[in-house]
Amino acid sequence: MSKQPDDAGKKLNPTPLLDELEKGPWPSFISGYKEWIQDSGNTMTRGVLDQLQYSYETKMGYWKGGVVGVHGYGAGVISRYSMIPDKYPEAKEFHTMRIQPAPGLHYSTAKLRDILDIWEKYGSGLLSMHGQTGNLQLQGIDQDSVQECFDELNKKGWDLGGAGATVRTGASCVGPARCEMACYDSLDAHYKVLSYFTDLVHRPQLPYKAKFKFSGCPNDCSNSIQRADYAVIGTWKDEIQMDKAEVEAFIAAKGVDYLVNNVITRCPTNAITMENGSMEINNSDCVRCMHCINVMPKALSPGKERGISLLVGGKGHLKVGNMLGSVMIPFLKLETQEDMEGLIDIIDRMIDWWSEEALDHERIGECIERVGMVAFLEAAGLETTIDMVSHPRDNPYFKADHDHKPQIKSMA
Amino acid sequence: MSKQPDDAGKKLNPTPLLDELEKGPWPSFISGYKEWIQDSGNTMTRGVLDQLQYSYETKMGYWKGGVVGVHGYGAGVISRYSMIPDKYPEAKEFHTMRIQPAPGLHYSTAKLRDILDIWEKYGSGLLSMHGQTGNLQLQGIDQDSVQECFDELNKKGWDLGGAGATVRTGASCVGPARCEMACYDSLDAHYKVLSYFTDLVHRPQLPYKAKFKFSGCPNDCSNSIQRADYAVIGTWKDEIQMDKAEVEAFIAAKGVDYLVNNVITRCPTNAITMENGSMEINNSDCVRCMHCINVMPKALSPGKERGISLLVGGKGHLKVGNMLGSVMIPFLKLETQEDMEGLIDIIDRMIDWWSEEALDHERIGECIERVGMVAFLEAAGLETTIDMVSHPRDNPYFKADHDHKPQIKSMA
Amino acid sequence: MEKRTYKTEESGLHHHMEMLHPVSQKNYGQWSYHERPGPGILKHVAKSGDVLFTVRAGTHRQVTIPIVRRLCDLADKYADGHLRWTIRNNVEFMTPNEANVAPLIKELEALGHPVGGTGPSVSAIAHTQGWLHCDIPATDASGVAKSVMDALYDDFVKEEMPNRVRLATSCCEINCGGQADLAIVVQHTRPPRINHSILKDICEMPSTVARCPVAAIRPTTVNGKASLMVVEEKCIYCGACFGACPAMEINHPDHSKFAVWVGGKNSNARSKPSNMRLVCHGLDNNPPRWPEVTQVVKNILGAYKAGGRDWERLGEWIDRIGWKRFFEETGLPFDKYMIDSYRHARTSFNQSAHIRF
Amino acid sequence: MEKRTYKTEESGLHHHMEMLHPVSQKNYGQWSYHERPGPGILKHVAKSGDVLFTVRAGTHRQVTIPIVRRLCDLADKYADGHLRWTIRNNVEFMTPNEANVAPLIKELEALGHPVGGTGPSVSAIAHTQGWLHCDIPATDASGVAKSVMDALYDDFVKEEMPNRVRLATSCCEINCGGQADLAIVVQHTRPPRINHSILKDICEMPSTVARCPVAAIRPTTVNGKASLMVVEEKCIYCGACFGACPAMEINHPDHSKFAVWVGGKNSNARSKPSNMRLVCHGLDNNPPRWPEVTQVVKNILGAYKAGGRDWERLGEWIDRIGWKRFFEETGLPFDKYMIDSYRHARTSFNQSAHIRF
Ligand code: SRM
Ligand code: SRM
Ligand code: SRM
Ligand code: SRM
Ligand code: SF4
Ligand code: SF4
Ligand code: SF4
Ligand code: SF4
Ligand code: SF4
Ligand code: SF4
Ligand code: SF4
Ligand code: SF4
Repeated sequence: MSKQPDDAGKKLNPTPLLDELEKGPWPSFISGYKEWIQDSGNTMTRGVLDQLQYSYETKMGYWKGGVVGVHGYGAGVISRYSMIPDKYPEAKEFHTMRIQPAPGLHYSTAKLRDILDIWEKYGSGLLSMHGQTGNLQLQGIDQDSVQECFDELNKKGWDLGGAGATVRTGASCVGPARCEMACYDSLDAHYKVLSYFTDLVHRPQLPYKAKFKFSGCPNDCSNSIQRADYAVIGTWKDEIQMDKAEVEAFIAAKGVDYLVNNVITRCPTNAITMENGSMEINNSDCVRCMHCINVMPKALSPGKERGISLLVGGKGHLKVGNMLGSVMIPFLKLETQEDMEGLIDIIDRMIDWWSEEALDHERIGECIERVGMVAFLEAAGLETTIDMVSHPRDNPYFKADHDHKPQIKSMA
Repeated sequence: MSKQPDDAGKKLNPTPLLDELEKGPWPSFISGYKEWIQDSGNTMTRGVLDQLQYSYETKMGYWKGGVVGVHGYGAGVISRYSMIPDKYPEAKEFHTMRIQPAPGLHYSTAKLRDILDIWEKYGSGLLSMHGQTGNLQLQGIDQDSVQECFDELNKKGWDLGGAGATVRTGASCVGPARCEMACYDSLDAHYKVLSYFTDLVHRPQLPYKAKFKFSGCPNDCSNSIQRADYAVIGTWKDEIQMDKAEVEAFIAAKGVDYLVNNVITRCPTNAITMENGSMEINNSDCVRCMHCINVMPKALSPGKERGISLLVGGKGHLKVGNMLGSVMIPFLKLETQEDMEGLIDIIDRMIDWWSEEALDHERIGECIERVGMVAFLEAAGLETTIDMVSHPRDNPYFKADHDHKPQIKSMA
Repeated sequence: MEKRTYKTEESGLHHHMEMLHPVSQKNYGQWSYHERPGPGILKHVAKSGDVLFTVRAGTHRQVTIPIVRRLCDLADKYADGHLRWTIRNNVEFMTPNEANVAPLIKELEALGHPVGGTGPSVSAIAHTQGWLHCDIPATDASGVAKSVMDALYDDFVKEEMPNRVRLATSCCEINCGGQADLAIVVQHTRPPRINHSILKDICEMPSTVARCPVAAIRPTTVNGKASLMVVEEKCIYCGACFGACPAMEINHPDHSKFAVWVGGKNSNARSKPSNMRLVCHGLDNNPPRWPEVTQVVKNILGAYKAGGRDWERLGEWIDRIGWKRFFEETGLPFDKYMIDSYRHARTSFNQSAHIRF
Repeated sequence: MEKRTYKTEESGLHHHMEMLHPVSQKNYGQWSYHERPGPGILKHVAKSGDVLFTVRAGTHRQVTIPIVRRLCDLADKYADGHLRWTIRNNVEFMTPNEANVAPLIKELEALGHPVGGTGPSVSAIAHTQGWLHCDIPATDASGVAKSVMDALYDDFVKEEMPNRVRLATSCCEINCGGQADLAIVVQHTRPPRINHSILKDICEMPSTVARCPVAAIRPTTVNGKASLMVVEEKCIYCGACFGACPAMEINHPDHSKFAVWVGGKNSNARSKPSNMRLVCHGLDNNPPRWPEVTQVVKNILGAYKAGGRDWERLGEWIDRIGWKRFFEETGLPFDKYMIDSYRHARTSFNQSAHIRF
């Protein structure tokens, strides 16, 4: 335990550069830390603050990794040892425990206070709410306290998230909890998929990390397309629901110029035309981009036949440049338990294929590109459809089976 | 000379498969050939027709290349020898002379009849008007007649075009000869550039072929962007000229729905907005696509400050897949002799760089991609501007000079 | 040949001015607007007030001396001794005299030249050499072009398409016919057979190896002599090696098929220019009339004609309705080979939730 | 530690239902529409007629126990004991009771939490670990985020941008902050110094070689031992090798600079999602307030605010006005390094005559 019972820990050392960050209207993490040190006398926090001041002076980071964990798990704690422990002995260890929150980052105060109370007992008192992947990060604990702290958290129903070559903690938008755009139960899907993969979250067994994010609709408020290997995005198959009276009310209020300049001309596929001064949506041309619905939420809403698209392969810079997820399942209903199991089955096959094929440190998106989309889809048992590409090939560098013969329908 | 003076040459051999191509309303080249054989008794044509019938039967081509040329030139004749001369001795040679037409494929009947008369004397009597690159192709002459035929043509002012690793015959749209969209004198530019490169047209000295095409405006009626290493396309810098009265007349005639659905929504950059039921063009957003001008040619025309864009690197499939030309000079006035010399100068530097850098059989577009656009532009003495790309890089895989320091303007 | 005395005048190309119709010369670069009075007819109005009518007609491209002479005769009679060809092998006659238009059209039609190809019509097919002249052809482009145009005759002489339609046909993958709204390109479907007996004498082996886009050619030894071999698994039958070395015999009587590509666009109108994309392959190479190919062309253009909006080029129509509906409405089967697997494959993936159902 | 007796319940994540506000539970998936009564306030109306107000406030993300406890207190007082965080580290309180909104806002503001971040505003910066915790950082993301947000405070608490604006900042090229409308990413600017003394003990050399995106790492021998070397001409300082092997010391007090990227977009609204693009680099890494970075951010957002149309995201605004005007209006210099030279460079060339002047 890093907390000191006596008042000596409450004294702040000078941090002139950091103090500059107490100025200005936006909440200052430095002020927060200082308040906490003065409040609690947590010396680990003071040591970290001092080392941070030194980083600001020298423009260098001073943490290195190591191996810290809890019994039975291979992941979930990011270990940090100071490279200059002699200078800042109070900060010699500063490990982070990644805690998986509930889908949608919803909390009851009761459950959240459980965490705070336990963290006060064992940790630095610092938290990051939340990490970019979606973990509640308890930042700053020493090796000796990790297990006990975890056990107590675990008794209250909290568990560690992923790190390293694991399935990572998921993320999801607020979804059906509040949002009228949600096309499927994104929170439930998040809960079920991540629960299913719990073993892979805790024990590194994959070629590299694998992330899941769940957005209720194509507005993608969980940033799934860029930040998740598996992006589950709500969509619909039938027609946009239109309340004609609300459409006319919108035009009456905003004017025809506004309708043209902000709705009709903004549709990416010219699916909206002007007819007799009003709008008409040609739903077969609509790509479910959400724009018209976003502008006119009272008049328009997603259709009734709803489900998800699965986009695979989103990821950051390393090492082929940023990748956005690509459609691998255009549409899947996600209403029954069976539907859900179907989705999990497919993802399981994808992960299996990837585990077989991937090079070291190769995300599934890179692997698909290198090996070929068709091989990937075949392994996943998925049909190759044109929805998976924005257009067919534009070069002749392929070969078909020798007996390939297209069946052309006569369209008289 | 392949023409037979007696009537034996006028007899047709049976060509049952080819005869099928005499049916139907579209002009039949087979009928044309047969008429000519019967008319002229040209036995080379008969032999070619017979060999073609055999190709239709066996689904094989039977021509192979060789080396045939005229004195002092290394290019301009495509030589063809039959692979089955014993079977079709009349077709044992069937070389093509590529003749450069005037820019825009304009002819006076007098000049064209000169060619026909000479061709009747020496050749098969077959012509291809025109080859895809833009040559008038005189198809079918034997090796022994080539020089004399050429000399006679040359006396009438006609010259051979390019073939092999040369600058090729150019192509241009009808341009200022008839078209109101022409933003520069595309015929003159075609004439001057190709005249300047005459030596490179006739004597293979390049890594591979180099094609020029000239379009008077971005409608690109000469297909320059895909089919030319150097695409010279007319454009303008200032505002689209608008005749307000004609705009209103258009709306009155066609209706507002038509205006919205066919003009406003079709502008690729939303540069046209609806204002009080009419259209407004925000010229700084306009990308000179031509669409609105095409739809309303009485009401709208290109601006007054006119010139060209030079796009480099268009080409066919081999071996990296189709490439479209890319902007390398966003804008250049092409009004004076000096402007023209400036353009030729730049192209000269581009060709020099390419001749240095290119691998065997590598077009300039491929070479630029492989070596890098910036190196190319530096060699050509051109400034690198953002117009040359559709967006800046989206990956961090670059390195700047160590002392790179951006000069940011304060925009208070 | 006797000893040559003539010294070549390296004259390059003729200047255009002498070739232009006098009204073109006079109003050169001073045009105001144009109209289309009817299919095959353009009316250009100059700033000077001068008017120039153009009549456009289809030709065989592969023509003969008498055919061209007859066109010259018409030009002398109706167009002041001038005529031009378009980039798509159509012939054009210009006259300031409106009264010339109707009789000219009549005579052209009598000679078998269809008048049309203007505005939203299907213009003539850009085609290539084929069995008639080239050394790599797997088919006869002129024959295919003739067969297809017979079927599209009506679409040439009328202006009933959503926008102009450009077709091309090429007799090998090299695709001298270029990009088009719809391109018909034959493909070889087996690796080249190597003629080892001639290879050693005619082959510049390193260039041949370098020519292969997929690195399928390897040096090997045949009968103790340096030679080349093709790795069959890699080879995609493009025929490029044949261009470098005639011993790489790619031509074969049985192993060739047609592919159809759509959505090539050179103009900058609205959308940026775009490359054409593969939508059908494995069609029989079936002379003399290639009915399978014509069928596919008709399916595609029929659907486009029915569903395209004014000013939408073929590829833009697809951009609006989506590829799935394109395949449905044209009756063509989508298959996995159409998914790009070459250099820029990733950039063709649908990296969005934009989907049409 | 004493011998452990507790057996871990591998419980995974908590179920969400127990965490949801009761009105959310009741109307789960049954919402009708929403309005924005004011900055930081959402009003969602359920099909049942129930209404749920949401108040959104900024936080420090790097928080402490008392800070979170105070937020819990407010949730107990005004939001029936529930609260949530957004994906951008804002905190949200929900209540069916409109009367709670104003006092809640007042208390939040008193605690220093700005209320805003909804609709067309600048929301909080997604940021990363920095010197506070990571092992590869070239800067302190929290400090940069704080400094920039101070300057954008007004744009957070008002809804005056053309559309929502998402920012991110990352403390190395790995970019854990992700794509954003505007991303501030620090870059190392020298190759890693190889610590040969530790390399031999800790380095899995083949994986380290494989990790380099530009193949700049080569095996070599140092003092008779197998080691690695970096080809300086090739290395682009990405730091990826350090992740594989801590002996590739990329961190350096002097050699790091900031780059700014714009136009990342995840939503599918209108345009397809897009990657962000480099628009400025070589900015000083200047703690504790990084004024150079803030200046650039203000220039960009100022121009966007002035020129963007309703609903245009930052990248879409640029798509309309063009990159040239973007550079002009933001006062940033375009330079040749911004021209892509990596895998898909060709696809970024302007392969059209579409140009704005
Ligand atoms: C903590 C966190 C940043 C934060 O302050 O929020 C973070 C921190 C690290 N990331 Fe990250 N990444 C974090 C979210 C992300 C995200 C965003 C996301 O998940 O939505 C990305 C981009 C999306 C993606 O996955 O590609 C991200 C892309 C990376 C990468 C590059 C992966 C790639 O393929 O491009 C690495 C490098 C690696 O894995 O080798 C990396 C590696 C790291 C390491 C493990 C670096 C290391 O090897 O030491 C960092 C540990 C820092 C530490 O001391 O805790 N981190 N990282 C985020 C995780 C918190 C959480 O679990 O909630
Ligand atoms: C609360 C939150 C979801 C969550 O689970 O946490 C959320 C909530 C809503 N989003 Fe979002 N979005 C949230 C993050 C996002 C993100 C991701 C992000 O911020 O990192 C995106 C993608 C951004 C991108 O493209 O990179 C996002 C893109 C949208 C869009 C599409 C905007 C566009 O035109 O591109 C809409 C539609 C709209 O604006 O009407 C939207 C709309 C909405 C609506 C109006 C949906 C609804 O009907 O309730 C919600 C109120 C938003 C508001 O602020 O006015 N939300 N939204 C997130 C708030 C983040 C924050 O604190 O600022
Ligand atoms: C005759 C012509 C087709 C026609 O019937 O119109 C033609 C015919 C040949 N082309 Fe072509 N190309 C012809 C226009 C084109 C075009 C279109 C254009 O120029 O606008 C292209 C596409 C644009 C381009 O240049 O990329 C074209 C792309 C090729 C290529 C592929 C080049 C590439 O980099 O992808 C080759 C292969 C080669 O050069 O090795 C090629 C090679 C050939 C060869 C020389 C094949 C050979 O090595 O024997 C053909 C000679 C045929 C013959 O017997 O005459 N031809 N070729 C066209 C030239 C006539 C003329 O001069 O007017
Ligand atoms: C005569 C010709 C130029 C020449 O030098 O030969 C020509 C002439 C005209 N073109 Fe063209 N274009 C000609 C080939 C082209 C080509 C290239 C081609 O056909 O191979 C293109 C590019 C096609 C492509 O994108 O791949 C072309 C794309 C256009 C466009 C843009 C159409 C679009 O919306 O994408 C226009 C604008 C329009 O339609 O108003 C245009 C407009 C015109 C206008 C209206 C220009 C004018 O004001 O005079 C001319 C009358 C066209 C008509 O047929 O109604 N012309 N035009 C060519 C006739 C070819 C033929 O016989 O069919
Ligand atoms: S992604 Fe869609 S469903 Fe989810 S919060 Fe955003 S708008 Fe609502
Ligand atoms: S959702 Fe998007 S694509 Fe569909 S009609 Fe509305 S704006 Fe158009
Ligand atoms: S390219 Fe432009 S100038 Fe040339 S003919 Fe076509 S429309 Fe006229
Ligand atoms: S020329 Fe094209 S880009 Fe310019 S305003 Fe007209 S339609 Fe828009
Ligand atoms: S397409 Fe092929 S076969 Fe046809 S002319 Fe061109 S090179 Fe010859
Ligand atoms: S046919 Fe093409 S792919 Fe096959 S070996 Fe020859 S060049 Fe290579
Ligand atoms: S961006 Fe780099 S330095 Fe910052 S947390 Fe991620 S890996 Fe660490
Ligand atoms: S810093 Fe990046 S580019 Fe340089 S050697 Fe390491 S991995 Fe390679």
